[in-house]
Amino acid sequence: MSVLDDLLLFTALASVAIIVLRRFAFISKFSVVVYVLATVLLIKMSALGYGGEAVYSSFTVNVLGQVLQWRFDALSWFFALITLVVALFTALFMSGAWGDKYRKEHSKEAYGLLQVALILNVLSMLVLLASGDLLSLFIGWELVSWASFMMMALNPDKVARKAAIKYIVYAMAGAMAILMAIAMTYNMTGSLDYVQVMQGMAQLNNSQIAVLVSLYAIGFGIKMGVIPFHLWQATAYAETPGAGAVFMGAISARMGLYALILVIVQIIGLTRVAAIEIPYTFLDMQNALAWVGALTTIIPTYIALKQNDARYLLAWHGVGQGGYMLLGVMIADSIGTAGGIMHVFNYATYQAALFMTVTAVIYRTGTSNFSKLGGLVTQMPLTFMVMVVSIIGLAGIPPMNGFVSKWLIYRALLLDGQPLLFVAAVIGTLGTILSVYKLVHNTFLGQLRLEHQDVREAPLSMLIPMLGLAIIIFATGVMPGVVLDWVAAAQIAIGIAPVEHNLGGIELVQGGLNMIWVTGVMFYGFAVGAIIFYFLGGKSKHIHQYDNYAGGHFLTSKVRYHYSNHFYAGLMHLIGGWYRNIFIKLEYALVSLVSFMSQLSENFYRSSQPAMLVAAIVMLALWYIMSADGSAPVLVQGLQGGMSK
Amino acid sequence: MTSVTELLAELLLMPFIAFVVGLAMVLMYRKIAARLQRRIGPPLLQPIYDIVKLYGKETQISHGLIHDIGLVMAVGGYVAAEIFLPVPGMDGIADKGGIITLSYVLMVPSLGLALGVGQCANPNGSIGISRALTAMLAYDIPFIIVVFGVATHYQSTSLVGMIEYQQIHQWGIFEMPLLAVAGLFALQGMMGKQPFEIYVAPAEIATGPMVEMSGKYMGGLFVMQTFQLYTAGVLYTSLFLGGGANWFEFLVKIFIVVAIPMSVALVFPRYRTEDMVRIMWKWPVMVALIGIAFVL
Amino acid sequence: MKCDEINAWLDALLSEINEIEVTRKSERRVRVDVPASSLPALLELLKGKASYVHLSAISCVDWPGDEEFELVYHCWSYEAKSLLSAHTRIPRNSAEEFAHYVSVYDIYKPAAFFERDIYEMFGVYFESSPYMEKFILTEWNGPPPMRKDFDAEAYVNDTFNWADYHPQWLQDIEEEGGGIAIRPEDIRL
Amino acid sequence: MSKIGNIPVNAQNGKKRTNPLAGVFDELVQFCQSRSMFMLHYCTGCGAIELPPAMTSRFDMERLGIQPMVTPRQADILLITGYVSVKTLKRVILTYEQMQSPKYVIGICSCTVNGGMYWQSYATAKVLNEYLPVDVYIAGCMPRPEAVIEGLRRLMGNIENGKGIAWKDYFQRYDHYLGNQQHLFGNDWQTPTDIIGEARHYGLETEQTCGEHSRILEQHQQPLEPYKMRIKL
Repeated sequence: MSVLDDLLLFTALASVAIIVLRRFAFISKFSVVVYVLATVLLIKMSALGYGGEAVYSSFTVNVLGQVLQWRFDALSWFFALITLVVALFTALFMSGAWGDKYRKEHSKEAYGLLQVALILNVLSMLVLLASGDLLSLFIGWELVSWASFMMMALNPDKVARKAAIKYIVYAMAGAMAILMAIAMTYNMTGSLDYVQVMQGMAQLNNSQIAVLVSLYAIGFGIKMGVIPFHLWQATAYAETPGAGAVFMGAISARMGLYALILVIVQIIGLTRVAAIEIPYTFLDMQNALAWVGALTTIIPTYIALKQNDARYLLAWHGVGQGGYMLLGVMIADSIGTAGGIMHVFNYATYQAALFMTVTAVIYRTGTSNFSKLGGLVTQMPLTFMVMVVSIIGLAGIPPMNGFVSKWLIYRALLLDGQPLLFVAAVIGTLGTILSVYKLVHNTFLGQLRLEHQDVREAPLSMLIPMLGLAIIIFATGVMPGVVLDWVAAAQIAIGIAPVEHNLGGIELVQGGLNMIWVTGVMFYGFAVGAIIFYFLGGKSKHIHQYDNYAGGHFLTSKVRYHYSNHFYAGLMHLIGGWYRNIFIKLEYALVSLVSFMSQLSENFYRSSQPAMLVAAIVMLALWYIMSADGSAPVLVQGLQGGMSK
Repeated sequence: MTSVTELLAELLLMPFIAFVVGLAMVLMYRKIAARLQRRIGPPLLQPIYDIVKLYGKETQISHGLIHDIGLVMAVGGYVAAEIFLPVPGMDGIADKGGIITLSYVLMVPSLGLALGVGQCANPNGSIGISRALTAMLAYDIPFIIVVFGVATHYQSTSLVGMIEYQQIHQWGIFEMPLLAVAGLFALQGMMGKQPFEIYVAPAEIATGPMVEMSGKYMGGLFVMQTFQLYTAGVLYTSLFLGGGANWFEFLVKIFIVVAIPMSVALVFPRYRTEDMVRIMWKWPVMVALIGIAFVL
Repeated sequence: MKCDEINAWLDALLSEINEIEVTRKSERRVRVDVPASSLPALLELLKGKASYVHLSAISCVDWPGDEEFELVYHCWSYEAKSLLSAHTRIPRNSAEEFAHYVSVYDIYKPAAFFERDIYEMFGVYFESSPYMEKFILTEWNGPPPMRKDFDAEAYVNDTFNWADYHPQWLQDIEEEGGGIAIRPEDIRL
Repeated sequence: MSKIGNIPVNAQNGKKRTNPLAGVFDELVQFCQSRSMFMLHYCTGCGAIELPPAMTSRFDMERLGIQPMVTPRQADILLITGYVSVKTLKRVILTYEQMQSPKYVIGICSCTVNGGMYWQSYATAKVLNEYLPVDVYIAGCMPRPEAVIEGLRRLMGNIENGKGIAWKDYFQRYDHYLGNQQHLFGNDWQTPTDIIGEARHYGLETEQTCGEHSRILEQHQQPLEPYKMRIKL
């Protein structure tokens, strides 16, 4: 019984226990204990994080000649670590005052279901991460899709339900694409196991690889929410009930990235992907995927800029940062991939912290709408501090960890000589900085409203996970080496040269990065600034918010002297016209096309003798399959090759 | 790696030099402004008088702790940024973090100031900050393209490496003239002077972010302005004019580099926010992209 | 219609109405004295028929002697290029707080502003005028100041005190040799 | 200027100065305060038309280190130019209280000195000194820029030899000023700035700061304590 078995079995048993005990009050404490134990089990496998051998689970199933087995290697250990840590913090967050309020507002049953959804999500993610071959990968993939659908569908109101339905439609389409790709791989390489598939890939010609890569990319891209398929993610994650959004926002979309790295980078190999030329464009497949990542960085971030609700702004950022990771991974050299993978960890920490602060604000003021908030910094100072730490991370500004992974990606783009991709990434970062300040300003700064004067700080049970995450963000920012060790091990697992690093950062002959020095100098600068400020200047007096310059006007609470709606008016004058939500129109067009086709076939089917019609179709299908050298039009020339083997 | 004591000396000396040279630059700016308007202009030590008077104020108002911390972050961020800038004789820790780190450390002061002004709870300040961040978005894109071109040309992102490269070969400005021009344009935006001064528009939003700053807060912003001018000058010099072999040549270069945008600034009126973004995304970006085409 | 035709037509028309008397002071100035009750009708006629579309001002004259306010409506016609001032007398009733008169806001929209001004300065309340509240003298709660019976100097004497003629700072300046070159009492013409 | 001479100045000297820098370099700070004054861009009356010529190329105020600043927070000199109507006086007092001391008031035009040609108008304040401590008067029915600059140089001289302390008078005799203001504006007059709190905070409070007028103020004063950054779970 290897450690992996214990982990998977323990999580399965725990989920059964939680399903059974979901109505009891102690369920929240119980779930916290479950996640702590799961993390302990994972840490027992921590040798993987430092270059250890893959841990195989003893449980195998052979199905029509194929052996399904489950194993953990460095990459899946890295993702599993993030999943379990985020799940632990979410459980901590849900166990305290937030949970009681959720029980009072909704019902004990709803709270229980939320806990169940969380444990099922964690279980399905572990199964996906532990997958040893393509079939178990698909099983895990399906489990994850359905588990996150369950989490989203818990929110009773209409918008959430519609978003959940839209998600599951996208997910099913993605799953079909992946199933198609797996079937074709099996056809071409004769086996499903990663190792044989890898060897089998060598004989395939470029067009077959092109079909495979595009199908896998579409399947995994839908889950990651890359640019053509990004419409479902923001509403779905924003509308999941508070604590659920914390977990979903942080890690659930990254499963797509895991599978993408596993299949495209490890099995097919980026060199093969780069060899495929896309006709009529000077791009190759790898550049095309990198551009998809770059576009996903820009467009959702600027949509986030226009949002008027904190949860939606954060959810759109989730989509944007996903683009960063894809961009990082798609740069073939070691620094870029390290940047992409490390960004998963960094992003999970500050996105979870941000969602927690927004949920804390909702818990205290009842709304996350920017036009109803303002000036909460004096009422909720600790929540404000956590939000500032995480927005510095999200914007990628030095002392925090977000900066390290962005630096890696920029450095890789610089070395790789991709000017336009570099500029696209920078436009994305600047858009993040702008929308992140809008988030902090509209909720915490500016004039305090009359009705929020007696709002109190978030309860302790919510503060502890928030402060914990803030400390993690700062610690991994100052000493990125800790995370870089795991990332290097993961790179070895997927067959890419690991990035050479030390505790402070990266050594490079053409200019490296040492975060300990950078942070040290920054805090030296802050110390000098504080000395200048506190010792050279005289005493200053704190004054009331109505004692303000208003051009000679006497400020009272009757006049709301606060600027928050239409925050970047100047910028919006210029780029306002560019938001023509073309993707939403594209989606409507697709939806109407499908409904039109189904209508067509429906009344075609209802026309005369339906039975005769069905028989004819079945006969045609049989004939088509039987004919060995079927002259029927083949979907693609690649499939033809496979059939003839 | 320079010895620890030498590093400590640099930690103290570099910001101080930056402050003194910055004061001279502020004086130059006001003198140029006066001369252009056919006036005599302020006496020689006027910037120092202003700063000492502001710090000598008896009463100051503050809107809360974040207002204070915001200002400390603003001045401290620039002090930290000075240490990344190599000057003749002192390299600070320019090789620990390259030009990308520097351009991100330069964002720390504007973020700190933004948080501080946010707590001033004055809409003039918030409008000023939203315009300042839009301006940053505007001038940062051509600046980053220039940085990309320069980094690929010198094959290194650390300023020290770039300066050595330029000492051996010619100056950057001769090898990448187009990038130099685009860099100057971006510098104009970065210095926040007249044509792109939308976020400190005294007539419309009562000096934007500085609306609630009195006494030592205003003094802190004056100090920050000196650092801003100094950083812009030194950055451009080390990218395109080959840093300084000795102090005199270095100072001459910085003052010329800073004088050009200043004199351009004083003859232009203020652009609206969207016009600024449009201009910054159109001309310097075009020039820089063509410049990169040559570099690649 | 050319401008003198309008004038001729208007004079003919007004001369038929008996209780008003028209004095044409010049080719471009007409004065009409009309009783208070029929003023709005006259204004409607002027605006509708006689092209006097612009009400440039309403002024008020205080006659405390015969207990009346005189309201003057200055209307201007672009075609006739002439100014018609309609004078009427309304009772002053200084016993109560306000004199009353009807508003002409529905005929001339700018009247609202002029009526508001007169309401503040003279205390004439115009019925159904849209904004009958203070906007110039918001800090003033004394009697309407433009009335002749309001003695400003007396009010000033009891609310403000005066600066002394030769204050300390003037003496300092004089010691330093500055100040007035020639003292008023030594000016000999 | 008005009756500052007879105020007990000893209220201040025993205590530690509020500003460590000022304590150590007293002369330097005073010199710099006189050499760099920020003038508030607030035209209260007709006299303000004389200021642009004083700033531009012919008379160039910047030679004296004087810059126009936009908000009262950054300004040191408040120029009361021209007649001060009762309505404007309310805004002038609000602006004066928003300015940070050491601050100076210069009354330009004779209307601020003794009411000028509006001496018998019911709407204008006659003696500016009752409502604000004024440092320098510049007489003239719109004094020429040379006179304005002469006044400013006189103010610089006062500051340099330590006579520019009229602003303390506002804190030390706040009740006197508050009484005059309430007499003019009515008893419900209040400004958002908490002067008495400020006087206590900077140790400028004397027994004349609070009196019967400030008691009237306390009755209807809105709560003015700033929101403290507190962590109440």
